[in-house]
Amino acid sequence: MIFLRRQLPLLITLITGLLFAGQYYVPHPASEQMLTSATKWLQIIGGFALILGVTSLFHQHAVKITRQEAGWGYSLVLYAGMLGTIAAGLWADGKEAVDGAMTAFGWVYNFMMVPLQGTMFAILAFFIASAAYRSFRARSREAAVLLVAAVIVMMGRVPLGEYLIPLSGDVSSWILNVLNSSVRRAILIGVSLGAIALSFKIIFGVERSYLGGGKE
Amino acid sequence: MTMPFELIVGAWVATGLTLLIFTFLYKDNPLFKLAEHLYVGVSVGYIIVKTYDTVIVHLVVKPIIDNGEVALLVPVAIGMLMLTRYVPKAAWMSRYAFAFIVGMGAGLAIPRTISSFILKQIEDTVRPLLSLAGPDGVTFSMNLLNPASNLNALIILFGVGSVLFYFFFSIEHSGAGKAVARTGVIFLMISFGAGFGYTVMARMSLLIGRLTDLIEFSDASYGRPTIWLSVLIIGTLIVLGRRTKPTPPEV
Amino acid sequence: MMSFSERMLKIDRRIIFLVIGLCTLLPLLYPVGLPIKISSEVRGVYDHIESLPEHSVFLLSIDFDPASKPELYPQAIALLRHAFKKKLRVITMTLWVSGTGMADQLVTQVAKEMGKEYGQDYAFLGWSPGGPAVIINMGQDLSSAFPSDYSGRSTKDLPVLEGVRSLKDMTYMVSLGAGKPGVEEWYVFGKDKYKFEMGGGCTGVMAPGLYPLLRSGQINGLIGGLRGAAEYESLIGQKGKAVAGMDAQSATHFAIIVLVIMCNAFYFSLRQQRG
Amino acid sequence: MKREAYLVKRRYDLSVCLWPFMIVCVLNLLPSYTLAQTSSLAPQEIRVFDTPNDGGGSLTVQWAPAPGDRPDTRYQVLVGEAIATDPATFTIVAEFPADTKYVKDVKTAWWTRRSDKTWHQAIIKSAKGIELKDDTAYAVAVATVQEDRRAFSPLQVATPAADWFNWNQLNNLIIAVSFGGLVFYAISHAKRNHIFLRRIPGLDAVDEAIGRATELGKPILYLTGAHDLHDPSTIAAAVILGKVAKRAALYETELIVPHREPITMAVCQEITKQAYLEAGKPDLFKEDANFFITSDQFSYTAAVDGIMLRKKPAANFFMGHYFAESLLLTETGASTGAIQIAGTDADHQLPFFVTTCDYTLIGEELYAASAYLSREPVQIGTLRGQDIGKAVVLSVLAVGTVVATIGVVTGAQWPQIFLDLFRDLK
Repeated sequence: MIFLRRQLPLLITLITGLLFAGQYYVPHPASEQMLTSATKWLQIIGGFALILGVTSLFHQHAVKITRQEAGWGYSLVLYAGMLGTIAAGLWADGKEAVDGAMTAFGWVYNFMMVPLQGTMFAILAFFIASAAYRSFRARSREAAVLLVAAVIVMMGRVPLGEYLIPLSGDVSSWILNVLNSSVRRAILIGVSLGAIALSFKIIFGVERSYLGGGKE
Repeated sequence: MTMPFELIVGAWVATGLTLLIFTFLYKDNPLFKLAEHLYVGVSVGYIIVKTYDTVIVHLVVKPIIDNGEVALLVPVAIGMLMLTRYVPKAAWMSRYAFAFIVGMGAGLAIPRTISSFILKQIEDTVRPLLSLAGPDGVTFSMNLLNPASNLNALIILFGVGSVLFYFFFSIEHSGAGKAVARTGVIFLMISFGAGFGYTVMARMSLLIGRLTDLIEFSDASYGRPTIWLSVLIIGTLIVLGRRTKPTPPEV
Repeated sequence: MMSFSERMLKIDRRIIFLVIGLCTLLPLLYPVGLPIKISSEVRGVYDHIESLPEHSVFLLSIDFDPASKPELYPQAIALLRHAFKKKLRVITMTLWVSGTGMADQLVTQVAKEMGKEYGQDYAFLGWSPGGPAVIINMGQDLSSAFPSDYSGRSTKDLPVLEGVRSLKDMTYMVSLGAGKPGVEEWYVFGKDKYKFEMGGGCTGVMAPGLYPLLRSGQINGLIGGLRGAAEYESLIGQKGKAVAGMDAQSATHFAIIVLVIMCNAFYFSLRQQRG
Repeated sequence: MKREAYLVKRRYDLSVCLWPFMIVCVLNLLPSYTLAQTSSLAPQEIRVFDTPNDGGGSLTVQWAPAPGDRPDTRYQVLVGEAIATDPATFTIVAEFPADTKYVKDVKTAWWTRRSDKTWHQAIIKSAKGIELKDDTAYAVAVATVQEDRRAFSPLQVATPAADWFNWNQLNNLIIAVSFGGLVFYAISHAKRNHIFLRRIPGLDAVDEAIGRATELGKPILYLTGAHDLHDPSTIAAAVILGKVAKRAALYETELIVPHREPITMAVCQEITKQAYLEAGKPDLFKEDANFFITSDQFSYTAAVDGIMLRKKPAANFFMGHYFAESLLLTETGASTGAIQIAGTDADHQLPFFVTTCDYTLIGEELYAASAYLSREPVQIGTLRGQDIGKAVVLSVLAVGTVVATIGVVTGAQWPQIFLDLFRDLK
């Protein structure tokens, strides 16, 4: 039983990990065929993973409603929204538009989901402005450097800035292309080393938190 | 020209929801929570429908029925194993699915990360610090505006080097190391500043997008939903504010 | 008793919200139309599409959802108009599930405007789950990743996909990404192995992080945010929502710059008062 | 061999437009070899072989450059069945100006290159009229076309085949294996020895913030980020929570930890309990200090913002991975006047944390802080392994730049031998 519950999953990770890392170096059609099938599988499994995430939400709010916890009315709204959308979607065969004509599903998408999601993010515009006002103070040398760079890029990225101070466009493009590039590159290299180290630890079973359920 | 009925209703609904979310700027309130839960519900519903249609119908059922690709039942089985997470006694079976996905993800990532993010980045950073200008003339080009000039190559080398050094943890930053690490911090701050400046642009564009829609929906052909609904929502907020007076004041 | 500077520094942020709201709204209602300078990053994508012969295969991956619509939608419209004008074979798809409906609408709308025929001149493959897995699978065998297009037609029967068996047959590819999966994934899991030429478009948040890839030539151009879209619109000579938004963008940026200067002025005066 | 020895002295990255001229010069300088051939138009020294390092279905043909390689002359590559003898009946699979298609145009490593960079090279694949099948022999010829005259090279027969290893990617494999080995070595070393880790300045700020909260008698708010426990940033956040909880227990300050993920919540509950136990104040531990809100981004953000406004914590900790909600959280936190300390590996959100928080652990500093606190050999060893990896990258950058510069100044070819080792070649 312990083998089935603990060793076998680790063995699966080890084998698939080594197999697909090695596949990269093997151009033979047999190896390519394996990659084709496996990525197709991964696509299908990815669909189930999405369902997994979604059902947990389903579950949470069901609990809230049955226990009538604080704000359970909102959970009802959530359920109504979800079930309504699913019904409209199945009715329309999962299509937002058929031959250019909007379906009910497309209506829900266009007039509910699009504005809701878009506005959620648009709120950030206000917050970033107040963040700039509150915290862009030259408290230290580092803060001053950050502030100056931000102001230059803000100037250089809009027509008015380039119109008033023509140099700002060039300077901001230099900051982005050279200074910013070098930093992002260093971060990228560092992060990639970290990601590779983690992948190795996962393949060889040193890191196994993904299996869930603690250490057993 | 008359508007189709569903478009007019759509405009009213879209405007109403947009304004409800914007009430969050005033403060967290029931109207915002309503819109927000509706948003989560609708998007979850949307994802379920799309996943069902794409995965079950088009990637699994159709190929099996039309071409007899029975092998596709294997990933379906693996996917089903994942769902055992909700059955405490069988939850361990979901490990097989995760082992497969995580193992494959890790395997696919290693060589590709090395090639794209390590070798490619090193390759581009390692540039000769002198260039050939004429048939035999070796020069050092100082043009800052040309991203490929020698001076910029040198600056990039310094930037990459000092930031990488800043992220060394197993040696003390002292002496010359301290100076290098501080240079790294300055480089980091410039990059964060640039990021902030660029992001200001991004977030502002989002707002511009939403306001463009609101302006469009304030048109008479839709029945001016923007104006009517704004009035309605502000009214509701005031009523709600009166009713729940003893809340702590906002800053 | 708080000093003036102190009070100004602790100003209710809702006043700032109001200023920003007005700075966005007013230029949208009363546009000015300032000229837009073209950057080399955006020109990279434009020039490459310009250099492609007719009937080259152009893949546009619309990897964003409605949240980033204001920034990336104008980019997608400008790119599609350009590609259709150059008579390229346009193949579109998305890796973001909640962007599917928007992508379909977008492609249909631009194709209709340019008088293009579905299946003959362009196709929309729809969405498929798995992110990187989709990219690799497309690189191996396109019809395996997308057995049918968005409307359910078999991809093998689409004339526009004739001779296109995998990503290797793409002449040019642009990913308009708002996050993950996006431009980086298309490089790592796509171009790295299947070697098509590739450009990128992204939101302003992502853009600074993609500059290393731009410098090393891993992507040959980068359209960053609304500004990038505005540049592209001016390049193809069809000004749209992005150019219109640039005035508002200018106004808000200046509002913020003024705010930053003010806040520093108050901050330093406060420091001096306190010695 | 002599040709190569000579060419080694040439600069390797001259601009393309100089090449035709250069080749002519080179060939003129090598009379013993070229003069005998110039009378004949036909391509010389043609070699045909299975394209190395590929998945099959393709042949490579290479031939020596000729003095007549001018844009008005053209080359044709022809393919026919192995038994055929008359190249004039073959299928033309490629035709191009004589001053194009060289070995150097294709990116290859020196360890897989078979002939000189100045040679012509064409890759033959299945095309209209001819299909190349693996393990079937084909005859290949190259013709020089000048006006309407065609001169054929001798026929060469070769068989396409699929290969089992791409030798161009050998450096990639070596790097992967050696870095992997290095990480495991560092981990096993860390299990046996003490490894020095520098103190992360942000950790001092943690103590200070908890102290402030105690003075003011206000609670501490701690967030663990958007990812689940599979992510290293969340693990690091959980480890640091242990330290914060212990301090909070010692000072008897209230701790609030709202979660976005049920499993992370369960684990953090255990960690908190343990911390209170270690601090000797198990009775102060409250089960509901860790609680779950919702997994949705903005609902969670709104709820946490609400907590900040109502309870006015004196210290806010944002550890782990964050997305667009970062600014909404830190801005609200700043408006309540709390000390804010962040630690994240989300580089796109770092600018906001850096500007709105009092102290930020940048990127890998978050992992380092957790390794520093937990003293777990796996974490410390990994960090050490990555440090060595970075040191190697740094040295390659330094040495590579010097070598490349020498290459430009002297025009020598040998620097490429070093530089190729760290290039992405396929």
